[in-house]
Amino acid sequence: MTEMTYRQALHDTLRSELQRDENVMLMGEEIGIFDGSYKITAGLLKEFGERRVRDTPIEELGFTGAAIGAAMLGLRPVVEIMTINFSLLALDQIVNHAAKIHGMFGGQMSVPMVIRTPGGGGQQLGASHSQNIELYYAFVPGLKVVAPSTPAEAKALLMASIRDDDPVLFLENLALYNTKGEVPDGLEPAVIGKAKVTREGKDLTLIGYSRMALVAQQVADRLAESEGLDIEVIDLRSLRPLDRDTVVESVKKTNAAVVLEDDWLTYGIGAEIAATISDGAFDYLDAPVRRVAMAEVPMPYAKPLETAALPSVDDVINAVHETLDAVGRRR
Amino acid sequence: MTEMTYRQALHDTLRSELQRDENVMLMGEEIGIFDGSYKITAGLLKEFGERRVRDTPIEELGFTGAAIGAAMLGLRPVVEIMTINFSLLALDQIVNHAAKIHGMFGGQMSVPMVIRTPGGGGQQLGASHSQNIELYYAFVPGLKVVAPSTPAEAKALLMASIRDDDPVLFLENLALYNTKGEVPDGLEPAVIGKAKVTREGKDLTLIGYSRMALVAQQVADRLAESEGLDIEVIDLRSLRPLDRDTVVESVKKTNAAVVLEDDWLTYGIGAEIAATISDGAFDYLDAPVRRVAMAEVPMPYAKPLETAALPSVDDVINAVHETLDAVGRRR
Amino acid sequence: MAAPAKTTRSASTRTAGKAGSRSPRRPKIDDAERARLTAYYKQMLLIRRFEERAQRAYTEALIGGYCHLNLGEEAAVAGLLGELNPGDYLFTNYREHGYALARGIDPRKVMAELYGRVDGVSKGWGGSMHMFDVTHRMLGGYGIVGGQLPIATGAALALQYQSRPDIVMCTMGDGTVATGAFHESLNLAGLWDLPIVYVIINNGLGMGTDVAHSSAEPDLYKRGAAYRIESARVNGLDPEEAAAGAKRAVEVARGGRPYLLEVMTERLRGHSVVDPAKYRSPEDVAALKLNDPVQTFAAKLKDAGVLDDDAVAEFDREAIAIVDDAAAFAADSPTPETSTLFDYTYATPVPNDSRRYPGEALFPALPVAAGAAGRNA
Amino acid sequence: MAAPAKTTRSASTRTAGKAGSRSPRRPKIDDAERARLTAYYKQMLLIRRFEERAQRAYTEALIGGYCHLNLGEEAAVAGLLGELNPGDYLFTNYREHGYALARGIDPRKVMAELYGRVDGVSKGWGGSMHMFDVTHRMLGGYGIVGGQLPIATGAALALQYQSRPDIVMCTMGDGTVATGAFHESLNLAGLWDLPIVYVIINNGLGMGTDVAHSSAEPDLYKRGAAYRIESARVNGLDPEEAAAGAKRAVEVARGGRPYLLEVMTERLRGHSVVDPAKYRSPEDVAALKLNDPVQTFAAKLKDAGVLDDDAVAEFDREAIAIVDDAAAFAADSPTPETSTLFDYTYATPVPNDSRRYPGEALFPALPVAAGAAGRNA
Ligand SMILES: Cc1ncc(C[n+]2csc(CCOP(=O)(O)OP(=O)(O)O)c2C)c(N)n1
Ligand SMILES: Cc1ncc(C[n+]2csc(CCOP(=O)(O)OP(=O)(O)O)c2C)c(N)n1
Ligand SMILES: [Mg+2]
Ligand SMILES: [Mg+2]
Repeated sequence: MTEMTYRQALHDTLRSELQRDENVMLMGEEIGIFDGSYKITAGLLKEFGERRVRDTPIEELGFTGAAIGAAMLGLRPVVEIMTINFSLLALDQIVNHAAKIHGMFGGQMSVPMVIRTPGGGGQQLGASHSQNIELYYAFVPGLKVVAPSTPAEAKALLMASIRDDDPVLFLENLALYNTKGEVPDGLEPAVIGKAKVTREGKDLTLIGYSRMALVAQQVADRLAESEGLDIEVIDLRSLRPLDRDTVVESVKKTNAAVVLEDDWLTYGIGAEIAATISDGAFDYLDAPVRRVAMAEVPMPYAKPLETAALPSVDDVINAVHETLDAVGRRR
Repeated sequence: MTEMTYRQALHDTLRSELQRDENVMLMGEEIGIFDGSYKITAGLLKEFGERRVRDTPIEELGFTGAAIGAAMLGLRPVVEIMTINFSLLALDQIVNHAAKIHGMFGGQMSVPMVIRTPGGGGQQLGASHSQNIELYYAFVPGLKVVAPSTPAEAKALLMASIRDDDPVLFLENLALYNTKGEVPDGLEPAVIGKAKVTREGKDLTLIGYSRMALVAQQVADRLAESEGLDIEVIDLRSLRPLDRDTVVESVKKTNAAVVLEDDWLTYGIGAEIAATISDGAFDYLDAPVRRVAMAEVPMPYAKPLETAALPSVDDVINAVHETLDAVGRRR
Repeated sequence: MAAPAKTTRSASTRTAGKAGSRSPRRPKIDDAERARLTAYYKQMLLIRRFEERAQRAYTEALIGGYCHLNLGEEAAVAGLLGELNPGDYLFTNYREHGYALARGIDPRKVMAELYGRVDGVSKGWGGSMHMFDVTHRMLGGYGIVGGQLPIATGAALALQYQSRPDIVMCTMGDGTVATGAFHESLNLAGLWDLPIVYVIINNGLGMGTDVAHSSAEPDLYKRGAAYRIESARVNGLDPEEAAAGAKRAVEVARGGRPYLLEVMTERLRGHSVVDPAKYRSPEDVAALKLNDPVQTFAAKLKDAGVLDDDAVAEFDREAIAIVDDAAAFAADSPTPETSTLFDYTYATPVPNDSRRYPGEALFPALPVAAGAAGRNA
Repeated sequence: MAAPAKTTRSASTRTAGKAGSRSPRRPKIDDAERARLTAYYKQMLLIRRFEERAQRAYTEALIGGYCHLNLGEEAAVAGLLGELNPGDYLFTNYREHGYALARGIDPRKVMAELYGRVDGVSKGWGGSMHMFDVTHRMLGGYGIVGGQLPIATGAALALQYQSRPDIVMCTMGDGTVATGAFHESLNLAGLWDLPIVYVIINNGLGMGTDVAHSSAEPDLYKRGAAYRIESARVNGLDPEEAAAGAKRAVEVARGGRPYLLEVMTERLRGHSVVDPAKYRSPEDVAALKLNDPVQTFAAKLKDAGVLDDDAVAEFDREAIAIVDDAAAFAADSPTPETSTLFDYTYATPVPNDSRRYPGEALFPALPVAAGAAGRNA
């Protein structure tokens, strides 16, 4: 066990994967000489050289597409897209190409690449730099999408993603980079496609991923302490494939659920989670599934507006209370 | 009243809007000399000249972005993106710019532009040309997204979209272009943001948009005739804003719902509709909301595979039956 | 709106009258040369007959989707691909049946792909626009205009990374030069010294939009300079001229630098099989006939004494026989089973992957009694 | 991996030793000329002091988000914008505080925007990267690299469409030349004869990546040729040289053709306020000091007898007073009310628009009794 930051876990994993497999290489803007915009790749250019760690020009479409071609010929490129907002420029290559090449050509070749990119919000970066659009990837068959919330998950899922033969969108989060956690020594790669119950409980299920899985933990801990509530928490970990069974089984036990997400509510990731629960646990639900999500606006710069637009711990607590009230009315 | 095709309704509306307002202009690939890939703009270059009807090079990002700037300075560009699959290349301009400019700059300028683009599937065009990704637009605050299903709706919504001061994604459908319907003379622009109950009933609500709103009608008619079922049909018409109340009110009456969509199920448009119903009509639902959607695969070319991947009338009928069975078990 | 100096519509005039002009009678032609020229001709003829057959099959509804033909580009295809080694990689766009044939893929498999059958090169998953054969190193067939460029560029990066002697050839149309993907790809290739030949097949048209309406610099090969990439324009109506251009390009790429080659061709028919091409003037159409590369090359070889009328007729019968056989094979090949629908979503299997047909429920109903276990029931 | 011939890191050597070299003493300088030169200096000084103040306010946590400064680009900004008419339109990237000032926007409003206050140019919605003032025809401030290019191009299209005499100026960084947006925009402008000046502010770096690692053709202005767009490179460490370049560019644009101008500048500090720029060598940093445009221009004007030390000191006091006043104003300006959160999603109001705060339910609970109306309750 070692305590380290989420950033450190990512860094260490990239480094050990570069050491492990000669075909692993990194590409992206400012990952080399600048040490990475968020310093995940610090020092790797120096250690592995320009061949393995490649600074690219500012052309998300071009270098992401190049990673696809390189992957087809046997490399295992790990692309960094500086923030998920910029990934829109590469979307044609990711959705129309990376996700399709295995199927469209009858399974002749695979595209073993990883796209690492942070989502975020809450950094006062304004409307075009504060979006959480993992939905755009989670929606697409042919892609796998993972979203770790802790350093240990970051490590286990990044190892798995790099060794997987399919294109993986690896979602990071600006607000998580400095968070700390224990990472077991000799950690094995995770199994992609599985959610995890990170706290057992019987009163209500909180479901989140990435930053919001941590917020769910905080809320559960706080309400356990202050009100003696026994809340179950699920970290989705994988957005595609989506592990519906773990979610539904939990709600069959707790009979109530609140879904947490950092993206916009309407059509957001939470819509699928809520729809899934309402369907799979139809006979078990004692109250409507509540969703706590971002306000549906282009994110303003001014701090009070930004804060008002983002879901907070208090918002989640309020949603839990209102949901349990509704359950109470029914029980 | 005149009977005409969906294609004709679009064509006539573009023509009359070009006549009505000197600031309206059309841009897109092959809309002029080629008469439009799907012939919506046939003859308009000849009639209005290169200034008003502009063939563009193959650069979705560039010309869509150019339409934004032109709109900011007072034009009302109507952009045609040949199919929605290619719009991925323009997504940065649409999502990071068109949708943001009004808000990000404190409401100083608006972006009165329309992006017309057809979705589809079922034409054996293969994985990268058969996607229904309206979700990518419906998800984004700052955009409006409309999806007409009939010639009359096409006309009323296109007029409204062109005259609206915000960027509107106007979703067409390859399979609808040749469908016919009555268009009232002197039709007024529609109100964007409202769904419509297109058939009243009490046994179950079918919800669809674009092509699937028509399929819903067909199924309702067929089941009325064959089984005497009384099905209510809702055409969403607008995906953003989403008219939740119309949907929920209907299900409060019918107590059962099936959602139809041409996109992939997980995270698709239908997820939000199902989540909305399960929440807003929680106490009224007698069975889980069923979704009928595309199989989650890169669309294959071979006809039998494509057919198997696409939702059919029979699939919807099956879903209605299974849902009513579930209702029966509960009533 | 003044367009830049319009390039004229016919490939021959666009290349300063080179195309279609007969070369002076060659004094001596040795056997090797004779074989080489004959091979070009047979290759071109096979493509011609294959495409005509595809057109027919399309109108007979045996082929679906979009179907873009190489009619008019036979010499370019034959000339270009002749310069590649088996170890090299080819990336193309959706107008690629001829490339598949010239790369050596069995015409039966190409036709079966058009028919959407299991014996197709892409097992029926790709169709006309998506020919792919890993053993022949033809890595697509892409329907998104410009989509193949970054991918091909990345393939070249892998070759460099692995210190392999092979190169990449990546073809595109004239309309593709406008895409951001073109710019971003050539910038990477120029910057990183990648072993890749970009080929612009300039048939003068996007769908109906001519180069003068799509490119601010209508001399497309000149765009290479913006990336310090060597470039040239050649006549693609003659296989030898196309080959000469490709030879230099391949040489540069094998030396570790990218190259941009513009090949002037004609598109004899519409953009795709369903396009009547009404936007073309009668003069344009008339000029096209004179520039038919198959006819022109046959005449040239006859002039040179390489072929006679009998040989031409014989080769034609051979080509037609191959194509007939391919069509028969394709018609006999089975369509894919619907049970295989979920076989190619992922290369690495993954739990919770959806394998749901549209009619199936997410959570299939429990046997009737079971529902009663729930609280609300 | 051999990079193309590396351009050296300092703007002065990159423009053949022009920058920083003092012009020979001018024999006579008339009053108008004196006023013009003084105005440049005051403008540059205002930008310098403003940016230093912004940097301070950022470290004091009065400014949030990213904050990119024009330090080192003052001469370029002053020289370029001096050539625009009030009717012209300006589009920039996120490094644009100086442009806002030089365009004539009240420094108080610029600073208030940085502070996220209601009196900011963008009412506190934009922040450092998104300055926008419709009355001064500065139409953003865009944070997506290259995002402003297609939009600016479209603005020029509107000007042409409406037969207006105004032009568009669109600035960008050297790193932006690699984007597809650059290529697609310049192609449209060249093709359609749009009245637009594209300006590359070449400060030698993206964030830490130099031009030799981002552009296959490091002489960026040469890229204009790929679109038949006239282009030139000028020294941007001297406002007069920048102005001379802009003069020609604006003239061409007003004549109805686009222009590409490359302006060689320096970035005196890190990419943004938080970047310590450790990737720069000590030699580079030393060279920077010699190329400080404000210092250099002050020395030049003193040499020429336009300014003396007193004037320089006086102007500095003035600039600092303006900036202090702006900061005081910004600090006093209120932050936006959270009740305004939903005010700018749409320009045309629309039914069913979401105005939901994150803590609110989609369907707020009915009063307790009402739930009983439902079937399942
Ligand atoms: C990104 C994208 N935009 C538009 C299209 C529609 N489209 C298909 S082919 C074509 C014209 C391409 O012209 P060119 O590059 O010259 O190739 P050619 O068909 O002449 O071989 C267009 C616009 C597409 N497939 N992809
Ligand atoms: C599309 C996109 N990719 C990446 C970034 C992150 N980024 C912000 S500034 C920058 C460097 C830009 O360099 P340049 O164009 O030279 O402008 P400068 O900052 O030097 O003024 C990068 C990569 C971004 N904002 N947008
Ligand atoms: Mg072409
Ligand atoms: Mg720069």
